Amino acid sequence: MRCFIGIDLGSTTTKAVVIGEDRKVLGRGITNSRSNYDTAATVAKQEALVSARFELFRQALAKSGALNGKLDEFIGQLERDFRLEQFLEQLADLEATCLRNAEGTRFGEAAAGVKQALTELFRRLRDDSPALFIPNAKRKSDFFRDLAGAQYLALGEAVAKDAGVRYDMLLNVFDRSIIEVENREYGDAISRNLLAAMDRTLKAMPEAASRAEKIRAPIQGVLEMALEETYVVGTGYGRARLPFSKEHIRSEILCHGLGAHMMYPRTATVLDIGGQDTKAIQVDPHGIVESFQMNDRCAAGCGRYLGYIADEMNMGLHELGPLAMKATKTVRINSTCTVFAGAELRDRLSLGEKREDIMAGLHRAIILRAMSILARSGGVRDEFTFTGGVAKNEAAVKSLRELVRENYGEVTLNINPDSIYTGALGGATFAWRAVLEEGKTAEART
Amino acid sequence: MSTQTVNTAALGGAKPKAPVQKEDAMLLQKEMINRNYHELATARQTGRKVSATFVPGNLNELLMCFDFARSLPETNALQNGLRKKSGKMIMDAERDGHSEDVCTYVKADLGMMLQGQVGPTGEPLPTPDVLLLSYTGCFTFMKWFELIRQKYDCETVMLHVPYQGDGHINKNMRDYVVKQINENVIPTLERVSGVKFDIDRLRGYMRESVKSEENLVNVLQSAKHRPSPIDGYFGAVYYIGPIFTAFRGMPEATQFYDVLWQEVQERMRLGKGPVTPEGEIAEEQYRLVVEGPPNWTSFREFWKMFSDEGAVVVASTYAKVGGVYDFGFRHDPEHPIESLAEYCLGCYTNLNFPQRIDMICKYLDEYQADGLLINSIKSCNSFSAGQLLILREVEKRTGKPAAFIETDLVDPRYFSAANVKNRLESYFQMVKAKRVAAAAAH
Amino acid sequence: MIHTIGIDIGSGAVKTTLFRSDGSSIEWLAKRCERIRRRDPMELARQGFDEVLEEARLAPADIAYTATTGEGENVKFATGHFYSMTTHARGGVYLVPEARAVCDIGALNGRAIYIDERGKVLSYKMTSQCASGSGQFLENIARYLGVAVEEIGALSKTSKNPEKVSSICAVLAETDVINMVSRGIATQDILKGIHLSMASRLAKLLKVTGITKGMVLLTGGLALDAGLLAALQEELVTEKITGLTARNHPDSIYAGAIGAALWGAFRHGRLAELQSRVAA
Amino acid sequence: MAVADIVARCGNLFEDLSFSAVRDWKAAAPGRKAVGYMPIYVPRELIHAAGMLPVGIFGGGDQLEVIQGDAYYQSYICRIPRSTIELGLTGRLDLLDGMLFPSICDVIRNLSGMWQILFKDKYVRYFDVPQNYQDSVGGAFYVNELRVLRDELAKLAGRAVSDDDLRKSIAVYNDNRRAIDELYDYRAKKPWQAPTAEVYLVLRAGLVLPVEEHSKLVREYLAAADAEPRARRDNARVVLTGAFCEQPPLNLIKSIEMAGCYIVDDDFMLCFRWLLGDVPLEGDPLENLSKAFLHHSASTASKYDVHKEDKGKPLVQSVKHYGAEGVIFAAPSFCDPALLERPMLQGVLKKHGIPYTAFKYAENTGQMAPIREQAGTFADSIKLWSAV
Ligand SMILES: Nc1ncnc2c1ncn2[C@@H]1O[C@H](COP(=O)(O)OP(=O)(O)O)[C@@H](O)[C@H]1O
Ligand SMILES: Nc1ncnc2c1ncn2[C@@H]1O[C@H](COP(=O)(O)OP(=O)(O)O)[C@@H](O)[C@H]1O
Ligand code: SF4
Ligand code: SF4
Ligand code: SF4
Repeated sequence: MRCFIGIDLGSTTTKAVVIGEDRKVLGRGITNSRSNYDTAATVAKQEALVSARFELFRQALAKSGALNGKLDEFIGQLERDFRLEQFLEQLADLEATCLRNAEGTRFGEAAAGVKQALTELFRRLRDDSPALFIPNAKRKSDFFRDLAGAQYLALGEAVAKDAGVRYDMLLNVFDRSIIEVENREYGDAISRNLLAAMDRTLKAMPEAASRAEKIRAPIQGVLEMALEETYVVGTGYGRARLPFSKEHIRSEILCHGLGAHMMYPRTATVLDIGGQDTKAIQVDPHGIVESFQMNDRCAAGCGRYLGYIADEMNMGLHELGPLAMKATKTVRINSTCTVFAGAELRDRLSLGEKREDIMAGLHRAIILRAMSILARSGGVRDEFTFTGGVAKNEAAVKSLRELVRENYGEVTLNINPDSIYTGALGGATFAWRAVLEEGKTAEART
Repeated sequence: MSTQTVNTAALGGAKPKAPVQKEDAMLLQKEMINRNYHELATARQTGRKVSATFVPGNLNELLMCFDFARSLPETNALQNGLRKKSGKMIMDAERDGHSEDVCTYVKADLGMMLQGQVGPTGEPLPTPDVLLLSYTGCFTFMKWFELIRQKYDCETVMLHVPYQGDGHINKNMRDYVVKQINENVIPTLERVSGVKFDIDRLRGYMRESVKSEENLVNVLQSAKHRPSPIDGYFGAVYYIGPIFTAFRGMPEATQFYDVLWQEVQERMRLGKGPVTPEGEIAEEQYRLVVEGPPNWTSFREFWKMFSDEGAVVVASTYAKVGGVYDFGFRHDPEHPIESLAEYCLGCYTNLNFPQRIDMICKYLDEYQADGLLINSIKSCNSFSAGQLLILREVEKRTGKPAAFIETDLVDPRYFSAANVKNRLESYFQMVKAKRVAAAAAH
Repeated sequence: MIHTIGIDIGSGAVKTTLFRSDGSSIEWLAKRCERIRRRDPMELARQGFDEVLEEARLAPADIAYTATTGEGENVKFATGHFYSMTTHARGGVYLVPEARAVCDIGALNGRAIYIDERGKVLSYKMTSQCASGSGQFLENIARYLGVAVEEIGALSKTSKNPEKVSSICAVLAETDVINMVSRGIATQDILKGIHLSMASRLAKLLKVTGITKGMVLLTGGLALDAGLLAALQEELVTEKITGLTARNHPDSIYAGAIGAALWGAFRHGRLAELQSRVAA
Repeated sequence: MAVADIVARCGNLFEDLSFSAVRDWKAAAPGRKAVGYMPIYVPRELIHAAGMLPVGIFGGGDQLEVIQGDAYYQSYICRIPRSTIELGLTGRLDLLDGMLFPSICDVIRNLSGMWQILFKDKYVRYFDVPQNYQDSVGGAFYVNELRVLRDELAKLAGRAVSDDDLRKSIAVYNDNRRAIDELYDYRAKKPWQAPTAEVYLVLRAGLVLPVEEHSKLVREYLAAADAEPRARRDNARVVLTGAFCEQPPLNLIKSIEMAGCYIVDDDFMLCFRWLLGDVPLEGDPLENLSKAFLHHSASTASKYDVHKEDKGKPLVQSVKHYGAEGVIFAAPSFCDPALLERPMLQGVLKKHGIPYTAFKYAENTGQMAPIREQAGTFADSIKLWSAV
């Protein structure tokens, strides 16, 4: 089938959205932006296509009625199992890479010890992996780098101690290897891992196993269907580095405006807070951008700020919002310099402020910056749509809601759980328009 | 009047290094500037005294009456910026104790002095004998010359030009400036130069000035045509060079503007667009009004971001920094001192906010522009403080889209090409999308 | 004869030293350096205090003066506090008597301190409140590039074509670096580029203090980074600040803690003097 | 009243961003009007003589959340105009019937035009002062400007302002200047008895209180402060300069003192100390105000020094007069006047062998660690080495 794809190459994350001919979203994919933008774009697209297949599975299975009542559970399980398979695949690669990197003269006599420790460490990692993917598991992130990294750090210290090698050495090997692993694509493994995941799922859901054949048939059908990449549009911070011609590139402002319009057609104002930039966009009733403002050359108060804070507090990004929600008061934070965030935090802690109250202050500070940029672009109009990674953060949303009410009165605030994909959705829509409205065909990729 | 012939091979397809295109007038003005630098470099040998003053409110005709060789530190800084020498100078000044926060023109100038006073053309610049501090619409001017005086012990004479706070020039202001010129400026210049002031000489220079002023206005207003034969910002930078600096009142300037005006008329007749360093703009896609000075360190790159998209600037406020002539002001040989005062008081930077906004709205309308672009300069509080209000007001009053970018004059650290390009692209795509939507609606 | 302890609480590490001094001679008995790594610095200060005592086989009661520096204003068991440029200056001349300037590059701030032969601070300059080009930044980038902190220096020194980082903002500079990696710029060239921009910042700070000739000692956590030292030496040459030579010292990281301990001893003497005057 | 009470009252006035004191004053009698002014100097005597209350608007401090104000200013412009706009747009300045913008720098100058656009129904004036100090040139211009201002204010107040009205007001302000001089002299003599964080608040009260009341308050504070014995610390004595426009946060002043410095002179709120000494009461009051401005007014970065030798003279004098051991340059970030002036002043201090240090702040600076470190090192180096 014909697919229209938007890829949003952000500074922190790369997102892809696949839409079908009916302009409905088929799949979404996300990965962390890494040193190799090509890879990031490819991986995000693969993820989106995989998720599109899951969507098609769902449709096919729903039609076949093979799983009446259990469809959601089944798809959920299948997806988790698939993630686990992918994770294990990458973990094995990481292990091999680490072992390779531990060789040579770097560690001299300690090399053997390091390798031994690594083998043990990876054994434990593997054993702990399935727990990451059980239903309702609290994961700190969805990205391999973060997941494996967190576990590695958590287990590494003990393993190093037991093995009598320096923990620093293990860290060193990891830092070196993760980059290599991250920059590899695992496109070929997808079908294999899907089939393996299928086995796992059927095992996990014995009642479905009895109908295994009825389930497999539609899935197989979907798997055999080709997803044709009819037209791809790239956008985002790193778009200039995408291997696309100018025709296939759109400004992220336009994409965010259009994406928000697609999600909520009555959107008038869009706020996007990403990793390194904050954008305020005013759109007209057709999704056309009327004016926009971005933060200037200083990245203060953008999403990366939260990243630094999370690092400083040794927490996952997911956990910051919930912590801030526990606040009983809001500590006033004046500097939103991303790099000094840690210092500011320590400053406040040493003054005896509570962590959650400081967190509430930090979130408010970010939103205050955004409010200024919004004011600069022409204010908040009804309806107001909040997008970008930070929209996932409930404390940021709470501050935004308050400040918007204080300054602009009641307006409808739209936040989509998939708001991080807004730019990519806009891109995909542009791709769709290019083909179906402007009659363009994809250019050969160079 | 033809443009320089172009290496045609370089025009089509991939053009790695297209030769820079220039109009005759551009070459002419470059020659003039180089000649002035040479005059400055040899002033000591030729026994001439040297003056330094600022572009807004520069009393060139008056200085000529005393035979001064004339240096303009702002122009030196911008020339050094164009030649990519300013970055180092600014760093040197900062190392000498200047703050990162302040105007980089000042620092480029002081840095140049620290490096041994070598001017943009590689010839040495002499220490001025007198600093004529025309305090016109920029507070930094005052500190700038105080700094030079502190370091080089130059004689300084202050000409304080009051601000048009309520949008008018009144008698009290005019009298004050006239009095200062008569009682402070002229006596000091006489003393330093040893030349007696002769008002008829001043009148004579002013007669020349008027001729240039007429032609400059013609040239700048030619942008009202479609397609515009000139770029009223990037191109205008070359056009305003002579008149805003050491040449106003000289026959050379008169000749330059004659040549230029004829060249522009010819372009209009042929229906041609402006010449850019990369070649002629093939098709005028967007017509813009720009507020704020340009960036000099990446001037060509900056211009290219516009010309690549077919964006032509039809009017800019920057082309009026050295004098607002298009609303009728001319130097008046009949009332020479009064008209000097009037000139200083009427400089663009001396206008208040409502006046600036009116002017921009008028340009958007008269030049049939698609929108306003503000290039906000980190250095320049005089221009920049409050520009965001200009943006809003103009949008509100004209309904045309406005965009905002931030760069600096001569500090390469503050020109982030990717950032600027990102905004410009978004802006152009936005204007286009709006246009398409508007066309569809009809 | 008295014993004093100096504790330097930084944003990256806690350093502790123990000295014995009597009128004419000074003896360094023990030292500790602990990277904070998200632990409580006050806790680490206490731990450092206990450990140096243990190493020197002394009891808390044997210590005449415990001086803090850095962010240690609130350490409860300290006798007094000195500000970090005061202590780095003193520690600097202790380590290298001919030093006439100390460059301290910590995790967040850089400082250049112009001193005389007694360690008296003549003038100083700190980086501004914007955190670009800090030690932390280098550390982040190194982690990103998969290079251990200790390896940075050696790697950077092998660079032939350093790639300068243009952004002034540390956050945007990180993206710059990511872009460089994707453009295939070699790790050593990136590191060297960062070193050069840090060095140019340091050279600027030095110049602003007014020093024109003599020895510059690097102190603080990054002092041992040979790449940074080399970059600074290069920068001094290209900037024609030829009167200055830069070096480091194996114990550079302790400069603040050393200075604190020594000033503690000085202050102790002063206080005793005052005491005796009061008594008399 | 005890020191603590006076300071607490001043603290409340300082923190009150809705200017209730001004509101109360206006409400106390029908038809009362108030006119705001920004740093540094406007002739408040004229406002007073017209029966109106002059109100100093010196930014929003660190307690004001600036949202809309940022929409009007780029990040490289100081903070005071944005917080002032915020105060205006949030309606906090609605109680002012007019606003005066003195000639201090291009930022404030441009703000005057923005105010005309944003607050169309208000009296707004950019008040230019001469940079030429000859009576016949700058003076003639200035007297005319004063006359226009007087007439406009009279119109705003709805009553004529006679020369006698003006003389009375000049007398009242002469007294206020004397009270403030006493305060500065006292603090320089006993800085431990009158810490700058308190002195600052007492001064700030003068921005919103009627001048007569403020003079009284200052003297009350002096009496109360002297009555309460306080511990004297071994601090270095410094002159703080550069903070003439945007004000530092109170915490910054406290941090400097905590780090071991006594501030014995400063240029906070120069409006109170702009004219030096009494303005004569006999003769033409406008001429007198003009002469005081031209020949006996404070030195600051916004003023032109006619002679090279004049640069820094007053600063050196202040160091001598108040017995300071060093100078701290504390300037607002992105403040062109202060920062361009700084190297020149430093040159002068260097020539006189006076130690100095410098840092920047914003009215909402939150991080004091670098400030403490720099001020502390400065104090350390004065203290540890002065006796050796
Ligand atoms: N699950 C999450 N919870 C909270 N914040 C998140 C989450 N995921 C991402 N973020 C925030 O979003 C930012 C990235 O946003 P994104 O829109 O992807 O930026 P970009 O487009 O620049 O890559 C991160 O820096 C982080 O602060
Ligand atoms: N051997 C080393 N080589 C390079 N960098 C180092 C080394 N040891 C420590 N660092 C870096 O020095 C910084 C800490 O320096 P330090 O002077 O202790 O700073 P602070 O005083 O602010 O804590 C950290 O960023 C750390 O990464
Ligand atoms: S502030 Fe602006 S007008 Fe003034 S000197 Fe600098 S660039 Fe020129
Ligand atoms: S380091 Fe901080 S203050 Fe500096 S530019 Fe970056 S985010 Fe802004
Ligand atoms: S702080 Fe400085 S730059 Fe800002 S308004 Fe005041 S004088 Fe002008």
